[in-house]
Amino acid sequence: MLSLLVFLPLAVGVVLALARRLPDAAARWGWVVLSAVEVVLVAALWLSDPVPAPSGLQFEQRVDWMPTVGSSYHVGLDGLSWPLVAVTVVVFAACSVHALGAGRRPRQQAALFCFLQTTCLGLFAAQDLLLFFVFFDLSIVGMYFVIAGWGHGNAARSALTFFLYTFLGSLALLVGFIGLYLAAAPHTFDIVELSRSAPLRGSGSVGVLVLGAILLGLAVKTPTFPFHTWLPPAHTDAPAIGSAVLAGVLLKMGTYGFVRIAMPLLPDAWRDWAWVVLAVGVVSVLHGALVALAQTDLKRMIAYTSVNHMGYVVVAVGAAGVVTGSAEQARQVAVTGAVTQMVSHGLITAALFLLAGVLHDRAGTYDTSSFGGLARPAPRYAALFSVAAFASLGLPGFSGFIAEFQVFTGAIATAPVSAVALLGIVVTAALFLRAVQRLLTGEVRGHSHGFADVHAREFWSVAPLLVLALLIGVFPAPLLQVVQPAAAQLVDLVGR
Amino acid sequence: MTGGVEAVLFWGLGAVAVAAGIAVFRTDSMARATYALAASFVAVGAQVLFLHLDYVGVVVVLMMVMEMAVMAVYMVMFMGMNPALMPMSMVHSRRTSLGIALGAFLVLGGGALLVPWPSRRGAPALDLTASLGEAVMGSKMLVMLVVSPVLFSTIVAALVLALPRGRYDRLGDDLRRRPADDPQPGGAGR
Amino acid sequence: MTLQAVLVIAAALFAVGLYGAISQQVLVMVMMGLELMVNAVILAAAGLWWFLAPTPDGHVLLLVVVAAMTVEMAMGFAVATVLHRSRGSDMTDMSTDLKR
Amino acid sequence: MTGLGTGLGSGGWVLWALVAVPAVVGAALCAAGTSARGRQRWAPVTAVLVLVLECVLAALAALQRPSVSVPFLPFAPFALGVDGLAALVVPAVTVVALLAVVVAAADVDAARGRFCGLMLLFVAAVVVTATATTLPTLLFAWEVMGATSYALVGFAWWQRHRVAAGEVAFLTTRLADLGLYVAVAAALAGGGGLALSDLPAASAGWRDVVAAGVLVAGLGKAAQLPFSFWLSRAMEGPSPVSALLHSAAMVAMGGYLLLRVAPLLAATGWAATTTAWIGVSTAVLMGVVALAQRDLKQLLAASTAAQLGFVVLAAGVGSVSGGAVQLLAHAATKALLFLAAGAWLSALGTEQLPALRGVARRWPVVGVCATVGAASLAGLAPLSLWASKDEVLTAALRTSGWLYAAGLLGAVLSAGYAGKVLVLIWRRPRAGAEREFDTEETGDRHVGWLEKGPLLVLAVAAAALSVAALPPVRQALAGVLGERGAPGPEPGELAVSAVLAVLAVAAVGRWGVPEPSWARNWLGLGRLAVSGVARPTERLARALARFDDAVVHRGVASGAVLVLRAARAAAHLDRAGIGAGVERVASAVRRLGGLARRPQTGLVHHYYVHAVAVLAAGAVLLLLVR
Amino acid sequence: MDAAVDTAMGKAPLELLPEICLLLGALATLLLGSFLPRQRQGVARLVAVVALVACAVTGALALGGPAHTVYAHTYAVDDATGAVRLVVVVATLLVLALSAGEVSGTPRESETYCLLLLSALGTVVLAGADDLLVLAVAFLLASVPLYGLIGTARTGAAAEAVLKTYLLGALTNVLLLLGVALLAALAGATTHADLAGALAGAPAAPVAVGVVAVLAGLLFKAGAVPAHAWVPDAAQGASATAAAFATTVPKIGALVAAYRLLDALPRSGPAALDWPLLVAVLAAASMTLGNLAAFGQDDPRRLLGWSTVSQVGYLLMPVAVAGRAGSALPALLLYVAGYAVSNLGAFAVTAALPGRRTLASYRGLARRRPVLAGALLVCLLGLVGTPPTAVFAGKVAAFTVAWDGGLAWLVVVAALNTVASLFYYLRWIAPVFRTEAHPAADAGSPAGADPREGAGPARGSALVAAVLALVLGVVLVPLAGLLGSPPVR
Repeated sequence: MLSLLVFLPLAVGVVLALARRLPDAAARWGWVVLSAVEVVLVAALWLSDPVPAPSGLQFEQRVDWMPTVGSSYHVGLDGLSWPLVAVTVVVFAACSVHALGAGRRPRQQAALFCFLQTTCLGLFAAQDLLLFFVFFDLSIVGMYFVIAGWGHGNAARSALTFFLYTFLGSLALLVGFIGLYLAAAPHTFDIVELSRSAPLRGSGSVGVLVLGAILLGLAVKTPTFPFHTWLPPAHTDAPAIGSAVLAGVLLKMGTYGFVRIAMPLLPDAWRDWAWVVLAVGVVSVLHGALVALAQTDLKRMIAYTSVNHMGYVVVAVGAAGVVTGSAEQARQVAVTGAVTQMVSHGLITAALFLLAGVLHDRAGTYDTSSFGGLARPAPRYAALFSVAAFASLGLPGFSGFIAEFQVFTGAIATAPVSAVALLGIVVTAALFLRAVQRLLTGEVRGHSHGFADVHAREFWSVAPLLVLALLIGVFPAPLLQVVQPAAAQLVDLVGR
Repeated sequence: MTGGVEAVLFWGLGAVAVAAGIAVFRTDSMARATYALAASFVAVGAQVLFLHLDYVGVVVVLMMVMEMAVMAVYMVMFMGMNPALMPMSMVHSRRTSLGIALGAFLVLGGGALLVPWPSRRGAPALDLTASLGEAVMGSKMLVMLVVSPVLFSTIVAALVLALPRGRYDRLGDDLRRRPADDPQPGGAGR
Repeated sequence: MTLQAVLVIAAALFAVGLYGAISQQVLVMVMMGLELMVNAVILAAAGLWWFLAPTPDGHVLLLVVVAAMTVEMAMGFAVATVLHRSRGSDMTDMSTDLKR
Repeated sequence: MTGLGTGLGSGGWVLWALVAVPAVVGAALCAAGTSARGRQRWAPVTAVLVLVLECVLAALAALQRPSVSVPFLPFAPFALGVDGLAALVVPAVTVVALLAVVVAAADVDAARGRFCGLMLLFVAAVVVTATATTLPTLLFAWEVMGATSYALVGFAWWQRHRVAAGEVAFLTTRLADLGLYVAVAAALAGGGGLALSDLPAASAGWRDVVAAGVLVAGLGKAAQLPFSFWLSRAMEGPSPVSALLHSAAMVAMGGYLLLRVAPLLAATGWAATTTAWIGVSTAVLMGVVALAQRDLKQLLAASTAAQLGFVVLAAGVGSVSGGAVQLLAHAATKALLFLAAGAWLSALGTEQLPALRGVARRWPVVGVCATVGAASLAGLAPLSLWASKDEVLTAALRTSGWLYAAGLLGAVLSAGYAGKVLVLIWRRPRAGAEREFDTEETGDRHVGWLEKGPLLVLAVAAAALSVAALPPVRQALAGVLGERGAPGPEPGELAVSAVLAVLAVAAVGRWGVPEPSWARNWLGLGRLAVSGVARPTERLARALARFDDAVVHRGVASGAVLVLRAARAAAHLDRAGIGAGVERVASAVRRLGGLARRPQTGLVHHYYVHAVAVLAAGAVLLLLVR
Repeated sequence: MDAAVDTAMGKAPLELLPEICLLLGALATLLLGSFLPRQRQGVARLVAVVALVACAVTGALALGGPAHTVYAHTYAVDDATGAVRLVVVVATLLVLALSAGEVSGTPRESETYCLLLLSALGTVVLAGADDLLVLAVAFLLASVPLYGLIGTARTGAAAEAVLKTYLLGALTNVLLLLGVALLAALAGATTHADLAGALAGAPAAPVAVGVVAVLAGLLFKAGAVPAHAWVPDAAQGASATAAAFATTVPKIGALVAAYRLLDALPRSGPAALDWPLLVAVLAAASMTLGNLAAFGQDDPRRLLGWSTVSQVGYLLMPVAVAGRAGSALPALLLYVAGYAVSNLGAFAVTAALPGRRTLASYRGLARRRPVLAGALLVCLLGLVGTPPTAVFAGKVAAFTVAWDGGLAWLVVVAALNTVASLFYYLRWIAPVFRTEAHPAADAGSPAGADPREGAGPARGSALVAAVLALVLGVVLVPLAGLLGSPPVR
């Protein structure tokens, strides 16, 4: 059932790619139907077994792939990967609806995005390091072609920068995986067995080195402070749906790597690295927020806020590693907050990028100063944009607040120094308000004249995302019921 | 033949071989070089005979003589050189090669003298050539099995490289043209 | 005559052959150098065989060496011919189109 | 939703309805408001109906005192409960909100749907804040309140300076709200539990952090020093908004929170004294600022901060009942004055005090109500603020004489600025005052009955609330709030404050009032905040952005390829900088490639030399490394 | 030794059926070719294909059997030989396919097929040889036809390529013979089985010289430093068929032979030298030199030549830890299979586009020849080692084995080189997928006008190779598991 969910988009993608004479509309609607089916599948899976057993995997499937190397096609879902699979499916559905409008080569685009969806779902369901790595690399290749194929501005250069950065990062990841593989007593790449045996426990420097390599790879993908310079150009030159997927799903692979691989498999090393990760997280939060404040290009600003939001996740997982003298419950709260933040950032930032895409469709530029008083010609667009902006800056009633609240509660309770990152909230609030003011308020000028209000397809691609964010914001219990036990188990693993 | 005379003879032959070897590269005429090489080979063949390897020694001597003949014919045919006169000294980077040669000699020679060679293991068979025959047909049969395709492939490869004109040039595309169109007239059935 | 003597003479021959192979420009002369080196190998092999392990199997090795020499020389002449025909000269220094 | 069950039994549905109805209807109104065109007359009508229902529900809740909780976060439920304090404040807020919306029906004529929607959302947020019993619930509503206030202050988004004012208000309060985030974390770490009632049970160190956090948040919202400058900018919102937000609801919630956590402040010792002193110093300084104002709304805003100072002082000295009464009295009085100012603004188009000379004479009903309000604000004898202020001052006297003296000075100052207004509106208008009208907007020279009605109600409330000073009522009130045996103000103190107030008003009438410039622009706090905080952050942001684009990108690239000579690359930091960086990598690698290709000379004998040399080296390596 | 069951007096011709099929195939193609008209020499190709398939079938049947040696322990029939047989046959079939366009109808067509089969036979025997003498002779059998193949192109460049290949081959052959002579004399016997025991007592210096000399020959065949000079010249100068074959197939035999030799050397006593370090140093030199030299290349064939030199560096990693790490042999076989297919795929693309001899001329290929562009992309990314191609699986296995064998520094060097290799492959891929191929430049490139160019069997072979590169990545790996048993002696 899970493998069907993962590989169905690939199958449809191949069909779309090969069917040369398919009319454009058929390709677009085909993609929409597929993503709808995926959403239904996820819902069906969810209803069949709502509360996962704390330690076990749901829908576990395992087939031997490389027995000599100890690697197998091992997929399964648990509290950590469930929400991310759901977000992936929802974001891709939103993109498919958004892409109903005019676009270049829709058939190839739909096929490429189906391929990308398979890689993302595959990664989140993977319970084997090599499988994780294969999907990790394939997603980079997929996103390279999305940016190079359908981007604007100097798409080729930024696509290449994106590819090289993340590819080099993935190599560091591979070296780390091999280190783990060799350290395991019966050589194996399987995550479940590795987490049970935690091979490098008590081995001091080797464990630290291996985790260093893994952290480098994940840091490039998250992205955290020093390695984030590929993100803004990649976003500014990517098409709207490309950015939405890149921010909504691909960035989560880095952070998911922390909670799936780094923490459970290398607890000792993680505790040694905890303070460094926390520091990098705090710097990412502040640096991301401040640089976003100085941007005039809307998409670059949203890209930097992604660095800021991902910084919160890094702070939370870093704090979860500070084991000495801190309440276990606080660390559980931090990890739950981290996973909630991944979900919330996925929904809200995808919506923001789609809205930014609408700006570019109409006026061909993202520069906020060339717009003004949009609320008059396009009230519905203004409403959507302000709701998304407030959700992103952490207004209660949206999932952003629930995530940030838990992240800070957990992080400050375990490591008070992370209170510094709180300033990030205020700076984020300032930059979003400034963006709202520049775009929506004041008298109508520049490109705002004759700015057509939001079409049905644009509305119905953004609205569901914001409604979901609102639902999680107001009724977080269902989501937290799933995440909390898995977070508790993870914290035990790190603490042992 | 007493040991002493045998040693003197052996060293003599060695000196002849090395002197002829050096002569090959010092003379400026290709012909003289060929003769020097032949002399060197004959000396080596003789030395091998001294080492009781009669069959191999004789084979080496005979083969070398034939090869020198082929080389002479070859030079006349291709180089268009009068074997006697042609002064040529097409040499390059003499100093480096001399250095490398001396170095090689010192290393190998030194190694030969200084290495504690183990003592002999097992006695030579009474009739060496017969034992060779049995080995070739017995334990080392696969070697001979493989040498045959080597010779076959040498023939094919050498002809493919050397022959400017193939069978289709001589007998036409459908190999039916008779008589064959050869650059030199005459020959059987013309 | 002892093993050392045989090997020293063989080493001398090998060195001369190597000198010739490296210093000569004409392909045929280079081949002569190679032949001298093979000769040295034959002599060394014979010596080593006689003084260390006079087994029939070792004897076959000498045949193989001789066969190898003839095959290499044959191919050498073929290469010389094709070089002469297509490039007009069989000097190794004249044919340096394929480099870097 | 299992938690829901526990609340439903004992009137929990009242509390849920109290919260859910305005929230849902407000959201619906906002959504409808953005797309619908035309006068949208239906919006104010629905809003008024909903608020009437709210008032009834509030009264019911005050009587039944229900409490409900539903699972919200793993470590803390979403719990609401009506205790004594809430029972007092919630009805007051709903009434003022109703009156404000009634006035707004006449006053605000554009995008009414959005306005009423936001007002209902605001009311819902305030109700949740007032009744929240756990910190996460409080923080949830606290932030929503901040956001709706931003939306309401910047309601007229087509005028950019109003939206900027909203932004200043929102950012300042949000900065202060960080205190609550820290407080929640500290409470969790302290292990005491996240309910407001058992915050004092946290372990010592963490308890101080909780107290500090809550204090900062409360001061931020209550516009106390040093955060009070945002209140001045918030005046650019419509008058009904100021009436509700900056008198009865949002600002009051700051003081209300401090009152609710008074036991925590008392438990941490230093927190109580700091709260008290901040309260009383705000009362004094803001009193001076109010005195110096020439704009009616700015004066009222400063006076709000000052009066809230007394509430904070009450929280500091632990007299919850005094603070509560002060809160209610102030709510009624200030709402009245703001609505009056609003009426005059919409009629005459100006708020400047010189232009409003003798305005009471022109519209006697509004004039009289404004006079009652101003008198009560001045602390004149029989009115509400006089009684509530004294109760607070007596409690202050018990803790320290200096506090009492400063409090008294504050009272005198409040009498001063209230007197200034009183005197001004009853003076005979100068000839030719017409020219000074219509400075802010074009007035319609008419005050309708929709605006006068609420004024009358508030005037009655402002006067009647002084009954709380009577001993029997005060005892009952203290009982409700669970404060037994707090001695009430002696008649002597009451008399002293009444006389002082009359003297102050007379002095102002006679000699006028000094208006120092440093006081007029709110002690320069606004400019200080902008130049001290906002500008440097922007400069830092721009510097980081440049640093980010140029150096980090190349730093990482050179780190990846060791060969790059960064020194030369840093020389020209222009746009091509990044292009040149990549170009340098390519040329470095090309040179290396050239180097690697050199042995491939095409000369065979070179290959021989290389082969023999390497093999010899290999053999030597083997023999050496054994 | 226990697994080595020596059948009756070693002379069981049926054991060598696959080899015999190849030999008969070679003879048949030559004889048939000399009677066929020039236009119908396709029949010779058919015979060659039949011979190869027969060899594959018999080889596959023999694959399952117990590992043993034949002909008095001189030839090993075990998993390694079985795998090499299959890989060589598949590779030769791919070469036949890609040569169709270039060779069919030429006067030398049947001779080319004969030489291909002979060299394939040589490679298989070289891989299976378990005796120094057979090794020497197999070396000859593998290299002589190669000289013939490289020289058939009848151009100045081909002549020069064959000159260089021949001279380096001759020198290394002499060294090989010297090494064999030394080792045979010292050990008193020539089979690998006896080598370990007999050499233990021998003095270190001659053993070192002997082994280095033998390795010189094998390194020439594999195209590794120090005898690598001929590889780029052969790849650039020779015809596409010869270039593809020379840079792919012979090295399979050489690497397995090197593995068997190093596995058989003594590990204790005075003669136990640090072979892994020597081979590791040569591997590092090959991969680094190959990568760096490939950067500035403009001719795709020469770039592939240098890439071959670097790939052999990675291939030498499992050979370096022969016998010291558990699954070194399966790793080597897996990587060799993946490499052969990927390399031949890339050469097939160059064969399909003979006119395009500069990287720039490949601009905009994706628009007009999507299949070729796709195959090229898969093969080149395969050569880099991106997942899920077979080379990736091979590289992971090789890295792991080298790390296990104690050569961690080599793994780091290899990782860095992998990253560096990405750049020059991208220099070739980038123009292929660059969209703004304005027609003017396109018409200008020599092959632009020729409509037939890019079609035909070469394209088919490129596609098959690319698909194999991917499929092998997923399917073959479990198969490699079967070849887990160590080489029989």
